[in-house]
Amino acid sequence: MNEKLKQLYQSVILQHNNHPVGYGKREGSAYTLDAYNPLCGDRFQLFFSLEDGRITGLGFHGYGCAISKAATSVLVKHLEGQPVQRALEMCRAFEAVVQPDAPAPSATEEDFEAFAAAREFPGRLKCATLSWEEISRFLEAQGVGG
Amino acid sequence: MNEKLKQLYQSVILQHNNHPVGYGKREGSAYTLDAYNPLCGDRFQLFFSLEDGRITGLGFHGYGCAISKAATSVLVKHLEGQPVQRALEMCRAFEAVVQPDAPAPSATEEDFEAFAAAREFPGRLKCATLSWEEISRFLEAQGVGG
Amino acid sequence: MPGLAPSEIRQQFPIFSHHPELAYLDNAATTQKPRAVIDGLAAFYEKQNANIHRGIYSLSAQATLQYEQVRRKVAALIGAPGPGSIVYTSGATAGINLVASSFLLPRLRPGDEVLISAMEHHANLIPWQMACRQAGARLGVIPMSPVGELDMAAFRQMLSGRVKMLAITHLSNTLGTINPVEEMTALAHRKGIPVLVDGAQSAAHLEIDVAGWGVDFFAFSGHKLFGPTGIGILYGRAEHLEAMQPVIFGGDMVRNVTFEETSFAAPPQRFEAGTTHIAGVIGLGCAVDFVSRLDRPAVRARVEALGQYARALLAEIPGLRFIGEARQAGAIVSFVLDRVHPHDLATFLSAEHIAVRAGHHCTQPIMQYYGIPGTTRASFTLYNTREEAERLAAQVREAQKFFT
Amino acid sequence: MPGLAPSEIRQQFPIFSHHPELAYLDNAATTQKPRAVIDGLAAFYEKQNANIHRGIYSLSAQATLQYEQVRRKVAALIGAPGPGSIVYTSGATAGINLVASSFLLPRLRPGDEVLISAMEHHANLIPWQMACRQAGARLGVIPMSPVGELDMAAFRQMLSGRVKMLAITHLSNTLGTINPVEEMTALAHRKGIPVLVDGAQSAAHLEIDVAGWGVDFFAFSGHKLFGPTGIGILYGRAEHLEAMQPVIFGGDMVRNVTFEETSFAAPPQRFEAGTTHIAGVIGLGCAVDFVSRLDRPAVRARVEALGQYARALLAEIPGLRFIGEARQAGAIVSFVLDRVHPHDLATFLSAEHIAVRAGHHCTQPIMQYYGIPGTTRASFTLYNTREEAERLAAQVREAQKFFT
Ligand SMILES: Cc1ncc(COP(=O)(O)O)c(C=O)c1O
Ligand SMILES: Cc1ncc(COP(=O)(O)O)c(C=O)c1O
Repeated sequence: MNEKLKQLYQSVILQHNNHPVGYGKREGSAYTLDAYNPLCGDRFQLFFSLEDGRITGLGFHGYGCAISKAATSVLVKHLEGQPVQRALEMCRAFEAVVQPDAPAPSATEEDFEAFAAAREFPGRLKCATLSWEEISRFLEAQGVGG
Repeated sequence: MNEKLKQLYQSVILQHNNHPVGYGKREGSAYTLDAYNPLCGDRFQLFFSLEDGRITGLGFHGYGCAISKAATSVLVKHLEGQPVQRALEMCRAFEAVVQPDAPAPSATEEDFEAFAAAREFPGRLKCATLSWEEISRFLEAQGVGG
Repeated sequence: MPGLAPSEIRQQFPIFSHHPELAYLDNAATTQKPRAVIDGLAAFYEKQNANIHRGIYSLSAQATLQYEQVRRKVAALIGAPGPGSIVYTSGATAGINLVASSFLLPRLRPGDEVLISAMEHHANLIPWQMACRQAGARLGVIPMSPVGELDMAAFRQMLSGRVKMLAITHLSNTLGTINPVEEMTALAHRKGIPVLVDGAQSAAHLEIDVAGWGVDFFAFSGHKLFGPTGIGILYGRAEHLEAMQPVIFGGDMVRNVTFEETSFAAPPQRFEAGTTHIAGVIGLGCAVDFVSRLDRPAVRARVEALGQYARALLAEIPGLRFIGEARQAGAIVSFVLDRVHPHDLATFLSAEHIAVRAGHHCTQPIMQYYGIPGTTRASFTLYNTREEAERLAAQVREAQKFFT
Repeated sequence: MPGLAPSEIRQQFPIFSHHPELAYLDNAATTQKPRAVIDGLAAFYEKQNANIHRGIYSLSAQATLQYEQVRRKVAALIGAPGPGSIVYTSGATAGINLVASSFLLPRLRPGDEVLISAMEHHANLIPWQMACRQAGARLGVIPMSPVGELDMAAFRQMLSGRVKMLAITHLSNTLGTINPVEEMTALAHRKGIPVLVDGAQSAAHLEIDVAGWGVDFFAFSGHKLFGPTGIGILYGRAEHLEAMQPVIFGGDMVRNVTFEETSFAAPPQRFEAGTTHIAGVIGLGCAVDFVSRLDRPAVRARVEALGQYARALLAEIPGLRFIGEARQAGAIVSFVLDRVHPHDLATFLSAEHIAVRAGHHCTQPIMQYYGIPGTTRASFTLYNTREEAERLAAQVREAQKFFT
């Protein structure tokens, strides 16, 4: 197996995949988002509430590849407890790391950097961004509403 | 203008085009066939009757290019007075002259030979065969019926 | 300005090395292909060929990126807001049909009206006629004057509350007329009428600005824009595409499928069922690159001047009558010649290596209007020369001598 | 026997010179193109490019002849009675949609039934589902066994008088199953039920004899038969095509057009509105020539043996489970691997220059049946080798080590 791929997977992804943050079904969340990629069948549910404009009780459940699962785990780790505005910024920061068109990321969360390797595998981009796009859509709508 | 084309037009076609045989509308014909090529707008009506199994009173009217008009004029000249079976044979002989797939024509009517040049201009094939195909369809149906 | 001189442009088209004598004046039917398009297609098949969207391996991922990139190029070319409003079709015909059956038909009621013009190509006529028939609606036809210009006064009057669609050609393939689509769109929009512009002839030659004009739909074909056959574009405003249901069903346009029901993907994928013409998209991208590198207004000016030059030469031939003499016109010259049938003339010209088209040009109603069965049509584009226009005129004279 | 050895065949595909390491095992998605097809396309664009049918000048006349000649070649390949029953489409998906909306829908009544099978590609499922929905008819699904074979006893029972259509895949793109279409056609015909066979996967690999089997329709795509993208074939029995109304309207498919009404041309032109994918047809002709020159039964035997070999190697990997193990099967091998997601596996294999596909393969109902989100699929064809099968198996083992 070549180095790029090793890099992509090993640093962070297999870790998060095997030990995901906040994994499990949750009852009583105010919001449940369905992050679904019909092209590959991967599907995660994101559970959370909003309290005083902050994301709380964030967790996820579902099925997906190592990349999508790890990306969702990283999402949970980084967005839990964040105010909506800050969370949106992090969504954009994550996106900037994985989008091949985007300028090379300046310093961001170390967890994010691992996904920079996804740039080399455009077929997997969607895996990395699946849950992030879903929650970012939600957060944007919040911004507009409030 | 090149020689092939000269050959195609001059020997017989321009003659017949300028002095068509049996040209004019006819009243009281038993049959009127509509030979129409929607791709180019050319349209001839063929008028005739059948008497004792022979084509009689054959004539035509309409609008078309020099080739289609000449081919129709040649049709009138050669099929008038012919029994159905013989007329069908002549339709096939004519077709054999103009079809590029067909074996090179053996001796046939001299008038037909002129249209052999149409083989070089497949775009014009339909012009040569327009009226011939129409009447041959009619004659075949006669054969089946009787 | 790179490659503006016709000789420079001409060198980029291999067909003219293979047929050095060829005066190709049938560009309204299809254009020739520059080396960059032919090589781009071959390179795709040789080096990158793979199916898209669902592929993870590198070839497929690369093909997908390139394929989606072409939407951006096309959007830039026609002034569309973004790639999401660019639907790949098999050609202008398919695009217009999609709008007629998926956008218009569901909102068309008995007594409604659809407006087209007297100079429409069958592709921008029959789909509307069929939709009207199915819905019990009426097809209104904006009349034109004998020189082939739309009657704008009549048009204004026809814009009633009943009209549910205006579909109009930008550049007539038979008459050469350029219609004031921006103005017509503004007038139609005042009454809330959506507008489709048939850009089959204009996309290669005129500046297109779909967002600036505010048109609702714009359809064209790659093969008339120096691109491959089998590929076309339908631009549609995002809210329309969003509201439209697909009419062709298959892979890659769905979200969820069970035996009981199916939910569809978002536009533009929703309208791109099955394996699309991937190589055609790549080739179209090369064609868009090719035209985008040119100084388009300068090319347009030169080509239209060439059309005028051809008209001036032909006008001197006795017994020759132009069909279509609009003041605003592209380089499409249709004419009839006394006592010489268009097909005989075209055969004669072909023997002299001049390719023109003869017939009704898929505009039978125009023929009916002028009471003629067909015309001979010479259509010019960026690789054509004044010398070709001169050869055309000279050989039309020869043909006249020969046949009469 | 010309070119039967894989190495000889492989040399004819330029992609492998550009990517010498590439093990291309995604042939069910699309096949690579032989030199003859790529060159044939380029030669058309470089030397012969012109629009067809309405053209009198030599280029156009030649293009028209060649274009029509390809119908004969295709007819010969699939055992069709003649060129008149060969309709050019943009692909298998378009062909199936045409039959569903133009042949079936007008004769479908509330309470009627359409039969498909449990293993259909979305392209041979959604069009029928939509037709049923529109007509108030029912979609019946012939069940399959866990190994992926159709339940023929159930099928016989489902053939009631209510069934108005049977649409069945010849070779499953996910399971590899080859269905007994000849037998199924005979059974359906006894009840007067018309049959469409989806030949997307089989046209390249199995002997096709549409007239011998008596099927009513047969649809496939050029791009899976070593030909260009954007072109496909719908074979239809003459009397059916005769009775069908077109669904796409435009130039070249009409007889007479006025603003009031339109009459249509005879089949197959009736279904080929507008400028078709002329170059695609020419390229498809080259592809048909390519496969026709091979000893097809021998190639089939070799390719199927290769599929069996791959299965045998993969079967030794612990935790690997095949999806689809029919006794009659083509060289399509789908599987799942415990604790390794198909996408991760495909990415891993891609890094090793092995191209396989991962996902639902446009057969979501098959995934639902097996309760899996997707499979990894390796599909083999005439240029694949035993060495590639070995590399596949070895790297699947490596991936398993890496991920678990
Ligand atoms: C069994 C089957 N049917 C239909 C199709 C659709 O073919 P296309 O996408 O070329 O229209 C495919 C290919 O994906 C297939 O495998
Ligand atoms: C004005 C116009 N509209 C529509 C079309 C249809 O284009 P296509 O045949 O490429 O679908 C044409 C081309 O023939 C045209 O000239």
